[in-house]
Amino acid sequence: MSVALLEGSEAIADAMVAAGCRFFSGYPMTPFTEVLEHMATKLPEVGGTCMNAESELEAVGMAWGAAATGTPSATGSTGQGLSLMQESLSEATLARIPLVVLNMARAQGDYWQATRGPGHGDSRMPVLAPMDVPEAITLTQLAFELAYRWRNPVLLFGDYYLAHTASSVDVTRVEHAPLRADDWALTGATSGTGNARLVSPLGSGEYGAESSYADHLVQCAHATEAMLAGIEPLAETGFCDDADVVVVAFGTPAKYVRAAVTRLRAEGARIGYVRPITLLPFPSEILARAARGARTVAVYENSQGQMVDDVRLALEGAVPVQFIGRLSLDSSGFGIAPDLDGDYLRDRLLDVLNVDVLNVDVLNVEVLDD
Amino acid sequence: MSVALLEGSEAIADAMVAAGCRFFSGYPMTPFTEVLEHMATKLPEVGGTCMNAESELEAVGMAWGAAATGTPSATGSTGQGLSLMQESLSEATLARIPLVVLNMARAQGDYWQATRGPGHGDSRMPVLAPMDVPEAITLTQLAFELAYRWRNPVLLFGDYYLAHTASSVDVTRVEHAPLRADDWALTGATSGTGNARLVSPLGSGEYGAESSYADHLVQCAHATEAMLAGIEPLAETGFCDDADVVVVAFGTPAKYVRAAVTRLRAEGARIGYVRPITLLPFPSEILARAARGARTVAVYENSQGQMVDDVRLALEGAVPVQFIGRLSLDSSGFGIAPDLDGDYLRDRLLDVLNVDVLNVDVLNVEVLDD
Amino acid sequence: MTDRFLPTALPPVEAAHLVDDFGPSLLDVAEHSLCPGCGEPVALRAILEAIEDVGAAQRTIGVIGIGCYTAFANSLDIEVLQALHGRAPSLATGAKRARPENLVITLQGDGDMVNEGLQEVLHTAARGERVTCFMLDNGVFGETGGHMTATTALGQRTKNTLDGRDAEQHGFPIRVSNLIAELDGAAYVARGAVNNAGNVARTKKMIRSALEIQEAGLGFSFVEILTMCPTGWFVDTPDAPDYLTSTLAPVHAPGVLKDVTL
Amino acid sequence: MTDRFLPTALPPVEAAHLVDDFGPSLLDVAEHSLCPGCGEPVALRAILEAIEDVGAAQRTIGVIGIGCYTAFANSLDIEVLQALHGRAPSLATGAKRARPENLVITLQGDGDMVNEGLQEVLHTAARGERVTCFMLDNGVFGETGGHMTATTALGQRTKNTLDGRDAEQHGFPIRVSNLIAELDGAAYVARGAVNNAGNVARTKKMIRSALEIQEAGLGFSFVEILTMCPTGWFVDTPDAPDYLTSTLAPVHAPGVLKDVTL
Amino acid sequence: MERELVLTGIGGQGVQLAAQVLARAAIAEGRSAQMFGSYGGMMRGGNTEATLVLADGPIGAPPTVVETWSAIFMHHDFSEPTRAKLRPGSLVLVNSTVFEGAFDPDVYRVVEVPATDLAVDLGNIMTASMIMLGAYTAATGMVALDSLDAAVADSLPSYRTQHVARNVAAIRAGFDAGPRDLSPAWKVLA
Amino acid sequence: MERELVLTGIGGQGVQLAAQVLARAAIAEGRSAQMFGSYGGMMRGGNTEATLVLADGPIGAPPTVVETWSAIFMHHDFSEPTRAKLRPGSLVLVNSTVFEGAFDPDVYRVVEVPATDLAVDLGNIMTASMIMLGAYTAATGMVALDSLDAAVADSLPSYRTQHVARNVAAIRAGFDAGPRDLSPAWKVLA
Amino acid sequence: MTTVLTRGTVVIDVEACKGCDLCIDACPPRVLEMTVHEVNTRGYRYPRLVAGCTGCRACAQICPDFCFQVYKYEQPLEIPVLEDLS
Amino acid sequence: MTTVLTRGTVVIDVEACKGCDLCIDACPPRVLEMTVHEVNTRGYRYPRLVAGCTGCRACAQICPDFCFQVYKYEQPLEIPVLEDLS
Ligand SMILES: Cc1ncc(C[n+]2csc(CCOP(=O)(O)OP(=O)(O)O)c2C)c(N)n1
Ligand SMILES: Cc1ncc(C[n+]2csc(CCOP(=O)(O)OP(=O)(O)O)c2C)c(N)n1
Ligand code: SF4
Ligand code: SF4
Ligand code: SF4
Ligand code: SF4
Ligand code: SF4
Ligand code: SF4
Ligand SMILES: [Mg+2]
Ligand SMILES: [Mg+2]
Repeated sequence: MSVALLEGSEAIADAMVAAGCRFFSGYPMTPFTEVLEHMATKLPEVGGTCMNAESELEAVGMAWGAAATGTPSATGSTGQGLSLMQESLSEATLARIPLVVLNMARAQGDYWQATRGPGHGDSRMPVLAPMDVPEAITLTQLAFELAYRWRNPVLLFGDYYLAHTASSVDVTRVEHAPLRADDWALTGATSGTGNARLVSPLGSGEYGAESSYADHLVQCAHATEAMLAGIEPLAETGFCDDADVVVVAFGTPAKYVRAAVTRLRAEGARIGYVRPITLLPFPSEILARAARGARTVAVYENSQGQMVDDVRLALEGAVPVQFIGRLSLDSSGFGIAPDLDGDYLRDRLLDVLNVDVLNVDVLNVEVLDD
Repeated sequence: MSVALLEGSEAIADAMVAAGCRFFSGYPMTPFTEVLEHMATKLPEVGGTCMNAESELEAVGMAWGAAATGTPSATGSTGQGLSLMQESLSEATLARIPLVVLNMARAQGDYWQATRGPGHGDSRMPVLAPMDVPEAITLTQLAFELAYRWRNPVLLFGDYYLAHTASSVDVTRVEHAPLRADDWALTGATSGTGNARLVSPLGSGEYGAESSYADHLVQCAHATEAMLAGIEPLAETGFCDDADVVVVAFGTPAKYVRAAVTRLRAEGARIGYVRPITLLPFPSEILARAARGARTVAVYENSQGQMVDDVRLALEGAVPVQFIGRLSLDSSGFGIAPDLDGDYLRDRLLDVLNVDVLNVDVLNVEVLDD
Repeated sequence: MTDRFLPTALPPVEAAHLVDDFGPSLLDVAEHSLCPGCGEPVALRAILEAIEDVGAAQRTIGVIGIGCYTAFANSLDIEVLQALHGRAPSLATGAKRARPENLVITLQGDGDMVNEGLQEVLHTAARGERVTCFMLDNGVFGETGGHMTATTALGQRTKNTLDGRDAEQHGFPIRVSNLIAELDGAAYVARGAVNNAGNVARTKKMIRSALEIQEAGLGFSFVEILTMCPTGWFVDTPDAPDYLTSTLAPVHAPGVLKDVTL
Repeated sequence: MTDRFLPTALPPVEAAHLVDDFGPSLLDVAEHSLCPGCGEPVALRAILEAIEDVGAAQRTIGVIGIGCYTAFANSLDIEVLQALHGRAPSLATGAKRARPENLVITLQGDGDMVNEGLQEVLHTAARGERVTCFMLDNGVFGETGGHMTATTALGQRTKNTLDGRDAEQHGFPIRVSNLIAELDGAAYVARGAVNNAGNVARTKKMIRSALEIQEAGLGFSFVEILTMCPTGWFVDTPDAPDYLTSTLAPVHAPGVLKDVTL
Repeated sequence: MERELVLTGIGGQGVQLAAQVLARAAIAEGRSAQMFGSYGGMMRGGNTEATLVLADGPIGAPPTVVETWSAIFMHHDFSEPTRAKLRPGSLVLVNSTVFEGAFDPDVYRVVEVPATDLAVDLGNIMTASMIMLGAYTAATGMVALDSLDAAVADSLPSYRTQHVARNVAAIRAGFDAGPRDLSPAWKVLA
Repeated sequence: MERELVLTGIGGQGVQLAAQVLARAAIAEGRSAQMFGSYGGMMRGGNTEATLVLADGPIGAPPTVVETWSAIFMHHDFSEPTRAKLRPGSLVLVNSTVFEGAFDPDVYRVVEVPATDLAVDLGNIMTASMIMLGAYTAATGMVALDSLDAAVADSLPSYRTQHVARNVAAIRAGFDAGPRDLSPAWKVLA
Repeated sequence: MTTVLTRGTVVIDVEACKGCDLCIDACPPRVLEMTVHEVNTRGYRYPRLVAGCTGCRACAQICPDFCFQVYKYEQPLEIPVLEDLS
Repeated sequence: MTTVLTRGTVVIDVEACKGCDLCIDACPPRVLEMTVHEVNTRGYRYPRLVAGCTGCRACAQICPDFCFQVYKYEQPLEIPVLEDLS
């Protein structure tokens, strides 16, 4: 491949194909529709199948069915559409289905749906939150690797910005372990052998033939814990070493936070940032280390505050935590945040820094250059 | 009414009727089916309607429709069925529908679904968790009052034990503010007046005719915060004053914990308990106060640990928190916990107390008597 | 040439009486954001006028689905219960059961009713629920960009079937009126269209019959209305009515499919 | 009198050949926990034998819904993809699209298919998906205690219609085979019953035809099978076959409703 | 004061009914009751257990208890969990007709009642649990004998009212067979 | 080094196309590009804005920027948010044919281009944004003029390839009308 | 110069018009004609009326943007028109 | 004393039987009869075979609990039976 200007929705589609995805199903809802359209074009070109499912419930069902045959599969929606899929996603975890799920979210209020969901019970899905298109290409591929390594659905948490920002990217395959399913997937080959396979959320005797549904649930809960302990938490940190104030944000807004923090640094403020990349497992240790010397930790989310709980849990009272975000949407409701495009963010950071005027000497038009 | 031996499912049904509920819809799933059956018998007797809906999605839709006319309404399921309702419940919050929702849960793994749900976005529902049938009668009625006071769905979190334990109860109406809806409910009366009412999750111009969908979402988020700040958090505490160890649990398991703690107290252990009754708003202050002098706080849940996060958030590192629960189910999978019926709980508490043998002098067969 | 044209800015000065007045009176704000040549406002007008005709204007609750027509939720002068995508029939059921004295209708699109919420309307019809459902059928998800729905006719152009829907690749369209007519709870089922004035008049009669069936408590009633979506079909607005005739109507044939009063 | 009875504990000593062997060979464990007189194991046997008959035993993936029949998921000797309640047709769609060379079937009940997941099967049929769906129709949610479903016949006894289903109160039953037959994507639709040996044989033929349609790639195929549920109907087991004949069968008439090969 | 009774048996022995009758009788006398039954599946002869707690005021005990003041063993099958709940001094009633096994009389107050035999004598094997209930009442004075009569009527489904008399007779037979005031339930503090 | 360009105008003026062409030209020259467009609804004449960031390496800027190195104003309607992003020294290109309003030349480097007039002269009013792009290229050297030609072809949908030449001509006309090297984009550190 | 019998007339809200042309084909006597160059403030062409309206309401019923008010004259008018030159 | 032509026979897994009676009505020559007092270990009555089986498989096909194995004799048997006394 070569570098091209791709919107995030197309880059994610290319990355899925590069990762080996050969089945996709979805139902239109902005800004997920954009990815669905690209998959509908790209998958047939590589011998895959894209289904314009009749609803979200059917979309997740189709993806579940394809994934159960060992075909790398994905589905998704916005947070609202994913609400409809909560039963399926929770139970797909119990059925140990490797499935990549996209939340092309509207703003960031689906953090809890992502990290405390899916649905009922103790099921959990790892959650990856890219900040921009190049990172989405990497994380999309990581999502498939994790889904197969742990036989569990994995959520990629994007947004309208990610879907619609065009970037110069070269979608190349990230080398990862092959997506192997030959020891469990349904192909018909074991039918009639006296030992036919079963893929089931109710348990398939894999923890012992006599194991009950209850045993299965308990074993799945342990498998989830092992998975979350086994996945390396990822986060980006910057300027934290001597920071008075550490700002935490994820996804596209984190890129805004990083830009604002970088500028304030250039202006002389002792401010740093932490950007969780895996939301589940949450990078608690990285955060705790980064915030060690800080006077305060500020959390920005484009919601009324959800991740802030994870930040508090990570810090356990060691550093005071304040929430500086709020839900901000333009009239489309798709998730473009007026707060990010004006002074709101910088003003909040100045509030936290507790300064009105910074050392403006260092302020010049070139501060953001290398 | 007079005292009768009622199973929890019937007592809850009676309490709903006493609270004024006149519409109920549901789809069978054990142990929610039990409540549905009683409502199907009782509602027609008072001129109400009970619908055996064709699915959970249709059940919540019917209840939404009835509630929008100002008819006190309820629906529910188990946690799995509620997963299917997540879109509707989240959006019903935005449509400001007063609705009582039952989760007759299987075990306690739906704590996050209850307190971090419903669904997507910043919507939240108050959550009430009775420990037994008499308390369920009170809280069921409180649920209707809260639903109407805040025009928001309210969740009642029960379980198999609650549904199936028969108790001597007298279901009397708890006096509460009338369930008034005349200023917003749809009755047809404003049609054709030039000022017809609108009940909508997309906003109905109530925050200003020109208000956008985005404004509506922001206003709803504020309304949710006001609601959660306005509801008094409820918790029961016992023996905490001089407790070394404070144990936290909710729902039926909390009644087991209380019994175990009471016995250990009688045996001389400095142990107390806190039982959150409102799970959202979580009784953080009550808990923090109760745990002030404790050496450690232990959390028991019949799940892999969810409320434990709220306990940690409440204590902010002031007291170390340990999780002593785990998912425990008998082979039915309905939520009967072998752990509660044997030594598991007491053993864990002894572990936390860090003693092998207590002062057995005080142990005698009458310890639980007055 | 200019003087060929008559003044049309003001009412006539000659003695005359008003026979039709801009928007329907049950619409507070006539202006809307739907596309030029869209059939949905035309169908909406027919529905609103029929509600007045049957004398139910002050007793109506309208449950609205999610599609382009949702834009009218704020400007209708009937009480509106906004449903989620696909869920209108259940909400209507709850509302009607709670208030049997009201006229309860739903307004949904093909995407809303035949894709996301197909089982809602079928269950509601089977129950014989005393509500009336209206489906605006343009064979596309207009609102989200004009993709194929479960009613898209074979050969019909949509955003993802630019060469026309092909059964092998995209499956066959669902004739939802025919399915509903098969259900014993359905008392009235008809399919109309708004692609010309004659069809609008016929459709309005169907709508009136459907509402009367509800008022008489005879069961579930249903009118499917074929509407133009020039945007989703990628045709010019003047061509849309004929495109409807040649593409949608052969699959979804207008007419009364069931009427228990006959 | 005892000597009237012949020994049946062991195979005969006289020269004889086996013509039917306890459970179907695609069932690992014949013992099950379903009620005495239940029709579901009878239907399952017919399905499993037909799969062998068409020579697809080693190519089959069975997608199973949630109901009493789910108890067989663990003991079948065909690969099983266990679905959630109502969702089997979508899983089957995904599996078949991913592996067109497999024979993909679903096994669902009336509660699973006509209540919780009605739109799944209709959309799958409309798409002409090359899968075969089997519905075990007893008109009750057997598994959760025998309540009425969307197929319960008028007059049929269930846990919540002890005096028989009444249309006014509970609505009308859905004849889902008839709905499916109306869809162009459906290539074969039939309704059988297992209330006597003749019907079992006829039903098995239908099942075989449905599977052959799938193998030939002609579209969606479907067989509804009326099964006894003495428990949910509150009738004695010997009376259940006749109860089926007199109650369910008049509404859900057995027969081939559609066959594109004819 | 709370008094626990755990009843165990196999499906069809009337365990749940006995618990209900006692609960209703106690309620009629102004006491609080709490009862939780569990069944091990729907097959004939499966396990069945009921935990009943009676008290003067609100009941603090959870649905099942780890220690019980008294127990009734209708059958040995599946009875192990109930046996584990006994504490020194617990009152133990055993259906001696069918029960295989023994209880240490030095640790428990053991009463053997040939309930199934007595029930067969009375003409209906299904009333064995009522026999035990009568004996239990004799031994504990948990409720007045008369209170049980009304409770029987309340506890049978309407299509079984013809069986009231038979059950009442069984209770009385059991009462006569039981030891009087072996373990008085309420008198200690009364 | 990152260079921001914010383009603002009304629907139909070709704002998004101009941003894409420049982005593709820069990519062809080995630079990184990031572009985010926003539209204010589907009605004719609605607002349209594009934020383009070009850089030598990975782009740190978020999809929209709070300060911009340069801006192109195709129309005054809806242009306020873009104006608010200017910082002292920003390069400002104004479509002087239609733009109402003024920029302080002491604070910004202002270039007025009668783009709509020039476009009409060239025979197609739709190419005004290409005129501006040419002028911008002249003023900044952001990309080589030749790079834009290929980028135009890549950016037009296939059913519009017949318009390539017209757009290329417009770019060149704009280039000729623009001030050479007023605000060199890359030379500072090159 | 002849006259055309005209039983009705319309008021057209040209500012509301989105130029879809539906009224043109709908009008049975074909007395509505779209402008060619003139557009309203939103840039849309719109219909104008020539003599011969019957007051049939077809335009009003089909117009998606509710641009028509229809009147029937109490007495039909005879409106003089220029001879068709073709 | 007469004989009955018997073309086949069955093996019955009486322990698997749940006493539903379905095989009784299904058997065309009606050669299956339920026990009256005898029950299997789970307490269910079960069927027994008298002479005259045709090996038609009806019992096997209808039995929900898969209790039947059906054989056809290579040579039909004539099985002697007691005269029906009625
Ligand atoms: C659960 C859910 N999924 C998807 C959407 C996105 N969505 C909004 S409108 C629409 C299609 C509407 O189609 P139709 O009902 O035919 O109306 P039309 O736009 O054609 O008038 C979709 C898919 C949604 N709002 N909710
Ligand atoms: C989402 C969901 N809702 C409800 C249930 C509970 N449930 C299990 S089986 C069943 C009914 C099954 O009925 P049917 O498919 O007719 O099968 P049958 O039991 O009659 O064989 C129900 C409602 C469930 N498992 N999942
Ligand atoms: S997209 Fe189609 S349905 Fe929607 S407003 Fe435009 S023309 Fe009407
Ligand atoms: S409940 Fe009905 S369907 Fe279920 S096993 Fe029993 S008889 Fe069969
Ligand atoms: S009222 Fe009839 S005749 Fe008059 S302009 Fe309208 S359509 Fe034409
Ligand atoms: S139908 Fe209405 S919107 Fe369309 S051209 Fe005529 S007046 Fe204008
Ligand atoms: S094989 Fe036929 S004849 Fe023989 S016992 Fe079975 S049903 Fe009767
Ligand atoms: S059909 Fe089978 S289970 Fe029923 S009685 Fe006969 S042998 Fe027994
Ligand atoms: Mg549509
Ligand atoms: Mg069933």
